[in-house]
Amino acid sequence: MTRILGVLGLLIVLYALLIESNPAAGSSRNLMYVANIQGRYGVVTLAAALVIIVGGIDLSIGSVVGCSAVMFGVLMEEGVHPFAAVGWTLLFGVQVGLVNGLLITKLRLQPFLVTLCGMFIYRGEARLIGGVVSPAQVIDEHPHFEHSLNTLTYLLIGKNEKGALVFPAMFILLLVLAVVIGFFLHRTAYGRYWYAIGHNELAAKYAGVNVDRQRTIVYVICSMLASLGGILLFLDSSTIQADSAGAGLELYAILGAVLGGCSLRGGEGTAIGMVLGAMVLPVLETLVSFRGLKNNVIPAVIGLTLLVGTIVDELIRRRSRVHR
Amino acid sequence: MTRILGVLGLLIVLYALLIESNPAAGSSRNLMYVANIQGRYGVVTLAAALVIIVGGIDLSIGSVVGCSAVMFGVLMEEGVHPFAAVGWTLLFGVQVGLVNGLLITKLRLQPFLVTLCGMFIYRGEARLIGGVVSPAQVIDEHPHFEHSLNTLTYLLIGKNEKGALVFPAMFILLLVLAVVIGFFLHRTAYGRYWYAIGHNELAAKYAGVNVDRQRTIVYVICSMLASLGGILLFLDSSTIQADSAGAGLELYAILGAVLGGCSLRGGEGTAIGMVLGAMVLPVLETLVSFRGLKNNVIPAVIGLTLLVGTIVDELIRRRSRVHR
Amino acid sequence: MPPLRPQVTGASIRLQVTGARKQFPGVLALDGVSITLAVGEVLAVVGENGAGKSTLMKIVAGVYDSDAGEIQLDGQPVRFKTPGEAIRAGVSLIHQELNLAENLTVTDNLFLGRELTTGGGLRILNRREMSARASELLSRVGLPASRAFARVETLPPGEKQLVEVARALGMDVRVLIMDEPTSSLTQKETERLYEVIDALKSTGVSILYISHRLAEVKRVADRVCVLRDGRNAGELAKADITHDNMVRFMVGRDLKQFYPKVHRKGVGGAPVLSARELLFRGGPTTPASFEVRSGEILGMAGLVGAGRTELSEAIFGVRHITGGEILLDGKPLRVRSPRDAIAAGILLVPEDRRLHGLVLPESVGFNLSLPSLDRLASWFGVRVGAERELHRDWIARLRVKTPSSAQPAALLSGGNQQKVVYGKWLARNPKVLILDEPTRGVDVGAKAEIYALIDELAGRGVAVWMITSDMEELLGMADRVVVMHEGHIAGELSGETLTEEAVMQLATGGKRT
Amino acid sequence: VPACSNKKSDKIKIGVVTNCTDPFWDLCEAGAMKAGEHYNVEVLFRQPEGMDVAKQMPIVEAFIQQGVKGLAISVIDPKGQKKDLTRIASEVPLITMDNDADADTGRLCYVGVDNKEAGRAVGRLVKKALPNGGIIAMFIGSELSANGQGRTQGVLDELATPDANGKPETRTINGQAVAGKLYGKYFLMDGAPTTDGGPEKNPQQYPHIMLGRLENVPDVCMIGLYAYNPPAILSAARSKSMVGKIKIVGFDENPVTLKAVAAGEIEGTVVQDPYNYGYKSVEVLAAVARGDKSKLLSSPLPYQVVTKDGGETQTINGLTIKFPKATDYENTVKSQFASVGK
Ligand SMILES: Nc1ncnc2c1ncn2[C@@H]1O[C@H](COP(=O)(O)OP(=O)(O)OP(=O)(O)O)[C@@H](O)[C@H]1O
Ligand SMILES: Nc1ncnc2c1ncn2[C@@H]1O[C@H](COP(=O)(O)OP(=O)(O)OP(=O)(O)O)[C@@H](O)[C@H]1O
Ligand SMILES: [Mg+2]
Ligand SMILES: [Mg+2]
Repeated sequence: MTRILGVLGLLIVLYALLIESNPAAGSSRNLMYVANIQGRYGVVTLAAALVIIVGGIDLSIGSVVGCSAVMFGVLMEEGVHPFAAVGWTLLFGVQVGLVNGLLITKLRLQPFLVTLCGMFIYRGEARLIGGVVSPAQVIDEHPHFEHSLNTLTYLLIGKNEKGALVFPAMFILLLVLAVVIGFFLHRTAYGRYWYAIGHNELAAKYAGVNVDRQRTIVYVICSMLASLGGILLFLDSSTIQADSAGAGLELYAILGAVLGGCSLRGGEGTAIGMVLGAMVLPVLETLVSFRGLKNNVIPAVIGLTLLVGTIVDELIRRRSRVHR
Repeated sequence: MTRILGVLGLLIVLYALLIESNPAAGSSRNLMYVANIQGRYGVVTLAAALVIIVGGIDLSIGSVVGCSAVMFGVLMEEGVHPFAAVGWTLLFGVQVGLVNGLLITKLRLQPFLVTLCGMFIYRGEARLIGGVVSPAQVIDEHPHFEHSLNTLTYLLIGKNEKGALVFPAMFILLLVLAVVIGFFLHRTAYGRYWYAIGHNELAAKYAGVNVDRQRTIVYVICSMLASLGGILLFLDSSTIQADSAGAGLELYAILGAVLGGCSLRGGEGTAIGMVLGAMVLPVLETLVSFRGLKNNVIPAVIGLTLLVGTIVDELIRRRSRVHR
Repeated sequence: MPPLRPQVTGASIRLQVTGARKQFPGVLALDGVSITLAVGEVLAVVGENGAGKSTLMKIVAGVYDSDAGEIQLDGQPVRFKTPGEAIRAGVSLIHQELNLAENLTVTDNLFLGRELTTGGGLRILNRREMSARASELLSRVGLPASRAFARVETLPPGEKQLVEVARALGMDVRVLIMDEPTSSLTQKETERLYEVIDALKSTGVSILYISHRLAEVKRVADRVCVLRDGRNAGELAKADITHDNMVRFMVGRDLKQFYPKVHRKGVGGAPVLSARELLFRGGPTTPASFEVRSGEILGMAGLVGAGRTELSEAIFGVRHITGGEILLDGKPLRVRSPRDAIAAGILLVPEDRRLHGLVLPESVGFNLSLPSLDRLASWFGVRVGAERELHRDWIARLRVKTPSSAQPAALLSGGNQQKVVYGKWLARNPKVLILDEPTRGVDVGAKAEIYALIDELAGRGVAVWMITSDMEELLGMADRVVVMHEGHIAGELSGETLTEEAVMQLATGGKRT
Repeated sequence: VPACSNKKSDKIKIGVVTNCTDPFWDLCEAGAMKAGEHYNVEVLFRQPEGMDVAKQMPIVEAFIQQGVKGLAISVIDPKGQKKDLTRIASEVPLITMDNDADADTGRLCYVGVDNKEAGRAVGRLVKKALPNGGIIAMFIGSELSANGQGRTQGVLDELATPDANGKPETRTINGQAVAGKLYGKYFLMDGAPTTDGGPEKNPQQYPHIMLGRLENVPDVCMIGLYAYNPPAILSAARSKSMVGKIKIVGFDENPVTLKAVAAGEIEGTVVQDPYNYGYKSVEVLAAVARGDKSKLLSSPLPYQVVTKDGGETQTINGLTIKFPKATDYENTVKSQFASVGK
């Protein structure tokens, strides 16, 4: 519980500041917009967090997001139906996770190294298969996809055919995913295995857990979520550039996970914490823009806010530990 | 020993391919040029590696490099003598390391989080104190600095006043630093403490090691080396852009360290391994340029090469373990 | 005395291992060991540190694969590739070292790997059922049911050990292997364990039992198998199980003067270390006062979780002191970190060797030198010659079984690791030596040597404070005993009053008679 | 990988090094490759990562070492790189592309538009969209790059003409005091362009927030100066159902931008024709390598202004400017991308 108190407090303060900054900032439309971005961040945060719980790390998330976005677009340009393209793209994610997982478990390579290589490889793959893709272009080439693409966009992004944001579908998606993942983490045997593996792999192994399989499963889920993130990115963005789409996202994802209470030593983290952790950065960025801050100060402000948040969080936790 | 066999093999193969690719590639001028870049990479690799040995991580390296480069330039523009500016910039590094170290040891914050915040903060600081800086601009404003600046460039970079590379000074600097760090790591009590802390902080503490102090010292050394990297970057590059200088360098540095045999679990790594690890990427990048590879394939090729290198390395190590 | 080979009749053989061999890099851990285990029998396996006991058990339980040899379970040849397979076949191992997911609750750990679930492939945890079973399992090993929801990391080591036992009880076992289950238990919990073992036996479970406490072996074993240097050294039938017989097989000679009192005078001199009304953060609310005198061995007894380790940690500077004071040679001493304590000459051999004692991946030599580096250092780095001498000296004196000082400590047998922890501290000259469970997992031969060393140190005027859960050791070695009960000092015993009954009475909260 | 094949060709090698990776440069590459075919030279084309001289120079060095007979570079910082460029120009025939350097570096010529002039063209589009003045907001990836600065300056100069330049002014918009600057009849929000740090940093959010601040305000024009900015503005406007209520003016030829221009959602976009950059650079260098200096350019290339309906070619400030129709230009770009397999 105290694990999420800090991040909750941080969020409340940020929201308060945001709403106070400008009447437009507190409008339901703007909050919806922010929630939607939080949803997109959240999906990859869940991905990163799961891997962190089993004591690993995934630096390829950003590239997988980018590559999936490009692949999704290219597939449709090549004439694959949007719904089928969703399937294929998620399958790509599964394959990436499988490769990562097997290299890490069977060859016992360091996750950091494997996924850093993945970061290069999938960025390269994205660039190889396409340069710029966009929903507009897809519809241009295959006008009969327009309807399905609009449906997808409505369902996953919450934008109508005119591109207007109607409801924060990505945030709802995040909540649904978090509930599912939370269920697995906190209510099923799989979750127990993941926490145990993250904290003490040997203990799990001696207890008869198939550590390698569980780890691989988690990497697969992670990359699949990253692919989903790519699909969302494609549907939400006006245009996707292969060389930059999703770049650096892995750090934001990990940041969200850690803010939400995951420890990089593994074995810790809750689903609700992940959602809260993922919500921080989008509010902060929106706040900074609404305040009309000079661009130059923005990184420093973000860094300092996060740092202060972390410190306060730690102090709260420490205090609660003493009083227990 | 087997820890460095893999990376050594990888390097030999890469060099062989490089030299074979083009007669000019094996020319002493080109090798010198590559060595110099390796030197610059190497300095930050040492920084990252030391922190990794004590079981930490530093993601702020890239921003500190950038911020130091900008600061170095701005100081001189403001009329601080180049030699003095070197001192001030290194002092900035010391301060960064001290802050990182104290937050991590005294407040017990996660290194990943602290240094990720640092990554934002120092990037912001770089942008706040200056936009674009360059030696040319410094000399423009303070013509009497030209001589000292040229001397510095000659000593640290190995370039003469015309900007032509005369000797690989940065590589020599790297070797000197590696020898010093190697001495500390492998021959003194400090090194023992660092390895012990990296493997088992509690055991180190119970053995009377002042864990917090040692950790802080390592963070200070790390950030100071990063600042030195910034100075080198400034002197070597013709221009420094505050928003991009050094960006992403932390990942390269960590990559070098890990290739060189450091484990992110802490407690492992040798000075010679760090040097070899840092040498990989520059050769690989040069090789890619010499082979005239298409842009789009380059990231994938780099990623795959590193992955194959890692796998082979692991197999060698495993084999040697069996045959011991 | 000729080696006796008590026969087990074919029909009732549960487990048979023939010719097990295991080669580690540089070490031949097992060189053709054979054992037979009948249904409902307790076979104790004893031997010196590094004899290969744990290795043999790990082979049986699917942790290691043997290089040669065959295992039969109920007549069927088996070869487990993973611990999971072994567990499913009914072979369960309680490891010598704790292996718990400490970030989870006790219940989670009790059922790790075999959760009670509903929902088919979804494997939804059936928490109610598990909690109910958990409190039952815990009560069988004598732990309160309230522990079921505690995170394991908040438990003292002794309780963790009991959780491990409880976990094994929860499994559907045919063969239960216990590798030194009592090394961190006190007499009371140990008695409890015997009851559990008896109950299991009666239901036909076969038990392989490893221990260095020979009195215990005498109590539980139906038969004893002695290993030496990876080979069978002999077997003893129930009737022949005596301390001397076992020692003779294990060590190959008789041990004289097991608890020496050669160098000590029996009564201490001036107090060296005194605690006055000491309170520390996270500790009990009752202040603790006691003193350790020069030239004496102060024993400290108590049940599991009585707070002895915490108290020693407070004095060693690990825990923050909030009240009272520590006097060293009568002068107040401020200890804020182990560093301060060490500088003042207070040394601690910690209870948990893997957590606090050793840097496991590093070499034996690295560990031996670690606390003494300030003495070995010079301007040109650590003095290699002096360091090597220190390594050679202590490996020899403690007879650490290791191929070289460069061997990673993690690869030593448990007892040998303990010896390294020892050597590490004895290499510095202590003023006050705090020993927390000093002979955990150490074989009889080495124990004798350690006792001799302690005696010698005390004789030289060192104040020794020995925390132990081993009653024999306590009575044999201590000149004076302080007993703790639930965080406070329950009383002090010496001379005439120092008897097993008196200790037990104080430890369990009874009044002093 | 076919590119790995190590056949040593005797063809003349020409190197082209850009300042960063971008689809813009893919078009340039297409042009360069085409010219390579036409003039029978081998083209080495590289896009270094992330606007970083420290990444660009090693590639340049490797190209020189390989014996390229001509080099085209997109300069990142003209002043800082002067020394290096001078040294390089003394070794290899050097031209600058997309971003110029001082003529006394010894570079043979500059292939590219004058960014300030192109910025002025953007300014004219704004004036056409809001003839009676209004509020403008500008978006750009980085305010540090030379071309970014040139473009911004051009826009503002044009808007300020003939009135005074950049007068600080505070206006109350939707109840909020906004400190901005007045350029002619145009009030620039926050007094400076909003920098977003690049396409990967979720560039939509900035126009989105800006639109939030400008809700229900009449006469607004949003200007996107980097290739990905106009689509980002458009998408933000769509999500707030504000397309048509505000004006958008763009830069560069992102397919989405072109489509929106054709649909009338964006007023127009100023394009640089990167394909031509690549083609011209290689053409010039191939000729120089063969001893023919007649093809050197003496003036900047003309930019083009893409609008929905197109227009007559005009001469503006001494440059012949084309006004292609959006749909036509879109097709051109598409075929250029196709030629590099994108
Ligand atoms: N993984 C390993 N790698 C290398 N050597 C090992 C390994 N495990 C055990 N050994 C060695 O094998 C020998 C037997 O070890 P084992 O742990 O079986 O002894 P043990 O009889 O259980 O001793 P103890 O009573 O000290 O626990 C020891 O010399 C030990 O150093
Ligand atoms: N479940 C628990 N949660 C929190 N604290 C506990 C729990 N169980 C025991 N403790 C505390 O831990 C302390 C026991 O620590 P300590 O290790 O010092 O005991 P000990 O006498 O050395 O016993 P052991 O033989 O187990 O080492 C007790 O004071 C008790 O208050
Ligand atoms: Mg053992
Ligand atoms: Mg204890």
